[in-house]
Amino acid sequence: MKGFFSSALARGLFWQVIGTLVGAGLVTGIRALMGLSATDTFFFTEPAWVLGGFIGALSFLVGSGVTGDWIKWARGIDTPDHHEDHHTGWEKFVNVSLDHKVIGIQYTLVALVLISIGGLFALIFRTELAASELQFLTTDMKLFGQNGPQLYNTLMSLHGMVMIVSILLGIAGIINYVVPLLLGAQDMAFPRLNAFSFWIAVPAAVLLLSSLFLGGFDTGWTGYPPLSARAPVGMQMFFLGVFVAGWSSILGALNVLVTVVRMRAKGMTAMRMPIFVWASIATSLIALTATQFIGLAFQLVMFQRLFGMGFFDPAKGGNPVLFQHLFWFYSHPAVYVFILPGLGVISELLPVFVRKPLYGYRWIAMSSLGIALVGFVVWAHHMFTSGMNEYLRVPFMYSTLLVAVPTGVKFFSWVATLWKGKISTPTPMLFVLGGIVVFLMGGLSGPPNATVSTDLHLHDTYFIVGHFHDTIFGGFVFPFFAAIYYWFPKATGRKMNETLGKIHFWLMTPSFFVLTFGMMYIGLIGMRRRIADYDPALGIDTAHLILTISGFAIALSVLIFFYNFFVSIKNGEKAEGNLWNSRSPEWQVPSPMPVHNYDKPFEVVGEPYDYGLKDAGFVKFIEEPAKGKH
Amino acid sequence: MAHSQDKSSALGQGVVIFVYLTVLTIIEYFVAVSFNATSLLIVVAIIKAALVMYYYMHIYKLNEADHGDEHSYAYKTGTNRLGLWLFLLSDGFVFAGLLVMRANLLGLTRPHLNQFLGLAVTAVLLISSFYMNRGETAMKYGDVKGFMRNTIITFVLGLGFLLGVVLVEWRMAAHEGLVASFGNPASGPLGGVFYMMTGMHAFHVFTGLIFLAVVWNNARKGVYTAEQHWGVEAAAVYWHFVDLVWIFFYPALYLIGTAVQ
Amino acid sequence: MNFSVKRVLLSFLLGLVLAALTTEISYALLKKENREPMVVELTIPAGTAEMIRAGEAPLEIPKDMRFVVGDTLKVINQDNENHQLGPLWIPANSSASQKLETEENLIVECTFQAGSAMGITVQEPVTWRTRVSGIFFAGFPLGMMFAVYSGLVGKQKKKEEQ
Amino acid sequence: MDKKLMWIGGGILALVAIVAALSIIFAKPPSFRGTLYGEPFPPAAEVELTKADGSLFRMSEQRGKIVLLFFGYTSCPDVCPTTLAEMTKVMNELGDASQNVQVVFVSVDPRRDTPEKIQEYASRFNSTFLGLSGTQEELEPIWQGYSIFRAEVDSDSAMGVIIDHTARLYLIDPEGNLRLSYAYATPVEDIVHDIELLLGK
Repeated sequence: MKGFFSSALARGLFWQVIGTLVGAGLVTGIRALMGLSATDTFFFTEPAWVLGGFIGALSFLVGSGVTGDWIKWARGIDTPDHHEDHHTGWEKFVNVSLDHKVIGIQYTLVALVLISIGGLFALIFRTELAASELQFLTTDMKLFGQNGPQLYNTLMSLHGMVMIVSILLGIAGIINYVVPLLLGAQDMAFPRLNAFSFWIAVPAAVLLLSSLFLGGFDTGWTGYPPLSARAPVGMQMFFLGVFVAGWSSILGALNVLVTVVRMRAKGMTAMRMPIFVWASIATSLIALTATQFIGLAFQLVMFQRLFGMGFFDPAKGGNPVLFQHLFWFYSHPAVYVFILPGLGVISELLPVFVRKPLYGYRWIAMSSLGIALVGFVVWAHHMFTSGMNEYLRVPFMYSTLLVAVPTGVKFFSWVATLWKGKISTPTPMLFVLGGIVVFLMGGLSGPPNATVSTDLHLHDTYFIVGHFHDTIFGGFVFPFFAAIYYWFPKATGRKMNETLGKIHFWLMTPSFFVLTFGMMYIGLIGMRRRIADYDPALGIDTAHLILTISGFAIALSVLIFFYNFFVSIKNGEKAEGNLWNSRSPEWQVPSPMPVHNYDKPFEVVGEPYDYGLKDAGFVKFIEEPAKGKH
Repeated sequence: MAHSQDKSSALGQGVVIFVYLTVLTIIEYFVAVSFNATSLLIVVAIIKAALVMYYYMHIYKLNEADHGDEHSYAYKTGTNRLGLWLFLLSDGFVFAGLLVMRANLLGLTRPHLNQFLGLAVTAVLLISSFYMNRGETAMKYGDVKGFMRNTIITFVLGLGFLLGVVLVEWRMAAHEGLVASFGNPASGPLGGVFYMMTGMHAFHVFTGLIFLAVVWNNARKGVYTAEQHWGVEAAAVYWHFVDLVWIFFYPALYLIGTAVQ
Repeated sequence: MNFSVKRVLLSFLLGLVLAALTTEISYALLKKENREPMVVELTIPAGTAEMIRAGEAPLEIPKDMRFVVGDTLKVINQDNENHQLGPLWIPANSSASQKLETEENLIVECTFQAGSAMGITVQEPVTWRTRVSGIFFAGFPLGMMFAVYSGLVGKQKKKEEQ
Repeated sequence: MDKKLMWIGGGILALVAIVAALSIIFAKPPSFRGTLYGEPFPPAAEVELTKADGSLFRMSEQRGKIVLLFFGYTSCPDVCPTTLAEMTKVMNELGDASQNVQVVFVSVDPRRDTPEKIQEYASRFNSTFLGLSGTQEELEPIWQGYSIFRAEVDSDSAMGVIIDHTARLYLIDPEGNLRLSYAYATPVEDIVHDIELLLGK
């Protein structure tokens, strides 16, 4: 453990604490001078916590050394382009590395940590919901300055946002690891920015989770004012955590876009890029531009709480519906940011296990772009009941239903790819097929929420909860597991255990269907979202009990995955070659992947997915060591 | 548009563009004071933005074909330039969000501000943009001394703008009842919108000043040459971007709509 | 993928036209409720005051009225007594008009209605700006969809020609 | 100076000129914001009371000046002082145009408001303001003429009897006709806008 305490992560966390204390101390001192109250229920006052949290996040970054090179550049000192990682083994992942493969794994590890924390919150409040009446989150219970139902609200809200941040880190993990390999590049366009984007997510996660200990908040992950303008201090930490995490998403997207535009292999034209690269472009387009709006919406509520600027306070002439417009302008495209990489993984892996070309490659590529671009103009379908301009609800219904078209194109091409294929089902393929079916359930339960007349009844019921759990599991969780099982050998040179993988799949998928269909069922009966308790007369106690059991079953299957994941790193079955015999360039070199990816750059000579056609190679390595792509 | 002119005609072009921008700003000011034409103010702002983006920020360099050797400085500069412009696009969305907020909360009303001070700070920022262009053009032709002189002038004018807004403007606005917490509800969110928009812009001016200082210091140490001066171009384009934002914020806060107490 | 600007503009045009068709037709059908602001006239016939005092309800005056923000309510008082409708005060034999600026839904004091009260509802208007933004919100994504996919259809033909 | 820039400069000026012309043509004529009385304008009911200095005030003699008339009483807790304060703001906003605007404050409480007391109360806000009172018989027809509703409510507070009364503001044009009326708490800008529009004509 000695290596941990000298690692960048430890130094960063240490400096985050110092920075928070310094920032909070500064504000407390100034408040004392101005004769304002210096302390509050959670020792520091709210403004002190906000500035402290902000300076703490910045201190983490400087303390961890990830901004070291930039500071040198500002002082006019040039730095070598390639940092040789002088850490080995697990220490590599707790220190600053510029290698996109290490950063990809770091992203994935933090995503898995956050998905477990978010899942744990879900299990807690799922246990409470197992039966009507409050069992253990009762009103006279007290924890972190919150009673039972308040704690329920905080856990429910944090379950939402922690899972969302874990998804953003999860897709960043896959994209960062795989895209440079698919393009034939040595690394991302801006390696230091890539490391910065990862390391900024760690203090953001700390800030986000600290809201639980600072009085929590009860607004759900959306943080609507006027309720969010009156919630405890924890609300500010939630806003700050999401605000900082947003930077990671923006800068990561920028890096991906520049890498794809500037660093493709010779001969890789737009229509010969692997399909996952198209999905990464589409997702980055949204993340680069729309994320600012959630940052701005949260910043406005923070300033309303800190300085009394009444943006969303009707008494001061503000307009709460404006917050919803700003918030959803990001948050709906954000759900397309979550699923596009997952759908890209499905399209990438399907041909490998079906030994057949991907049907309609160009149509799938354009559909990713279609989903991303149309996704920008649909946000108001979250606000049909919010009193927005009634006439405009119908055009938003049209644009929302329109998004089903590119999604449909993807489905038809998957089915056509599967048609008459020689289908083999190792674990990655199981998760791909599982992802397709689950995403189909999500897709089918979407349109009833898009049409105004039905949405007025379904809004804020468990039907919506069932819908988006289907789309998020189908669009991210299943493909995320598929990607890990598929590229694990490329990263470690060892295979994850097949039987454990199959147990994980066959335990998770059925219980997941029970969970989401159960949610939709009780939603139609009248179960509302975000409530700690429900009316026994609804008669859905047994349904809730079944949901809780399936929730625990999913948790168990994920534990099995973790066991399989960590055990296989050291003593998984050796798998150094092209074990899925994929045509993709990264599998043409032995695993684990060398630090500088391709010693000899390759040239694209064929179509990426011509499986089954004899001697139609996709890539050919250029023998004479021409200038490597840097 | 011949980009490979000699130095004097490049500087001359900077002057012409500055004259166009000044004339348009004067038109903008008198139009708003005499009769209320929101659409005209928006058109003038867009024209000024297009001029700055094409001539001062030379956006056309984005698709200059430099697919030569991947390790060359030129290719890396091309990659950096694309990265910078994507960052400016994403930062632009923040300011677009602020304009949406202003439109939604204030509609056709605006805070009651001192028009003379508004025009003064706008002029200062425009002139600083002009000297930034001269500085960057000087560096493009290897005149490091010329670059450093012009950058100092840009820095001083930029600092003047920052102090003008934060110290003078905010204090005068506070006296005229535009306090951030606007005690009486009747005054509506004027204070919040005003302080948030000018505050976010002032923060970007502040980071622009730091950027200029760092680049000036590196130039002093001889880091940049006529062929390799990406840092200078980055600082210049970022500074013009900050001016570009003010080209939209100035009418939105000072000119469009009728002043409300 | 031939990224010709002409094809993209055509796609957006087609998208906006189709959206305009759908939204305008539905607007034409729903014209009664959501409409442009206009001048709404209300006449108080002579002798209404006596009728009210005698306890009868004047027939032509509606129990409650529905307006749109931006409407101008013009009350013409042909009675030879002053009348009042909420904030509006109309002296005898003259007319008064008031622009309704805010959305509201209230019961106001009314001297020329039985029970001396009248319901006034002012709802959001559907101005040409709302309709144009409706067309944009429906048409822009549709046009985007055509633009994204039309690139593929076109290329198919060129590919056969090679 | 290369020719292309000249063309661009010319193009910009042309575009600005066209948009300016269009916005002038389609500029919406300004409309009144208060309750507007239609043609033929109802003549303002006569107000005839003796002023604090003994001279006689007649509404019909105020030709050539805009009169802002409203009703209240000196011990009024909130409506009257707020309206008077707003009238002061109106006069400041109008600047030199305020010479041909006369604010008249008529009492609804003849028992306690003597002409001297109400005039002193009004001039505390602005020296040009006119406070008028009189006997019950003199005030009765004036209240009737402007449909002023008044009801005495005895509250136990120190102010003694509270009088609920209509808080409408009447605007009478220089020809003595009733042109506009405003509900209580109409924003000052609207009143100033209407007066400037009326004077501007």
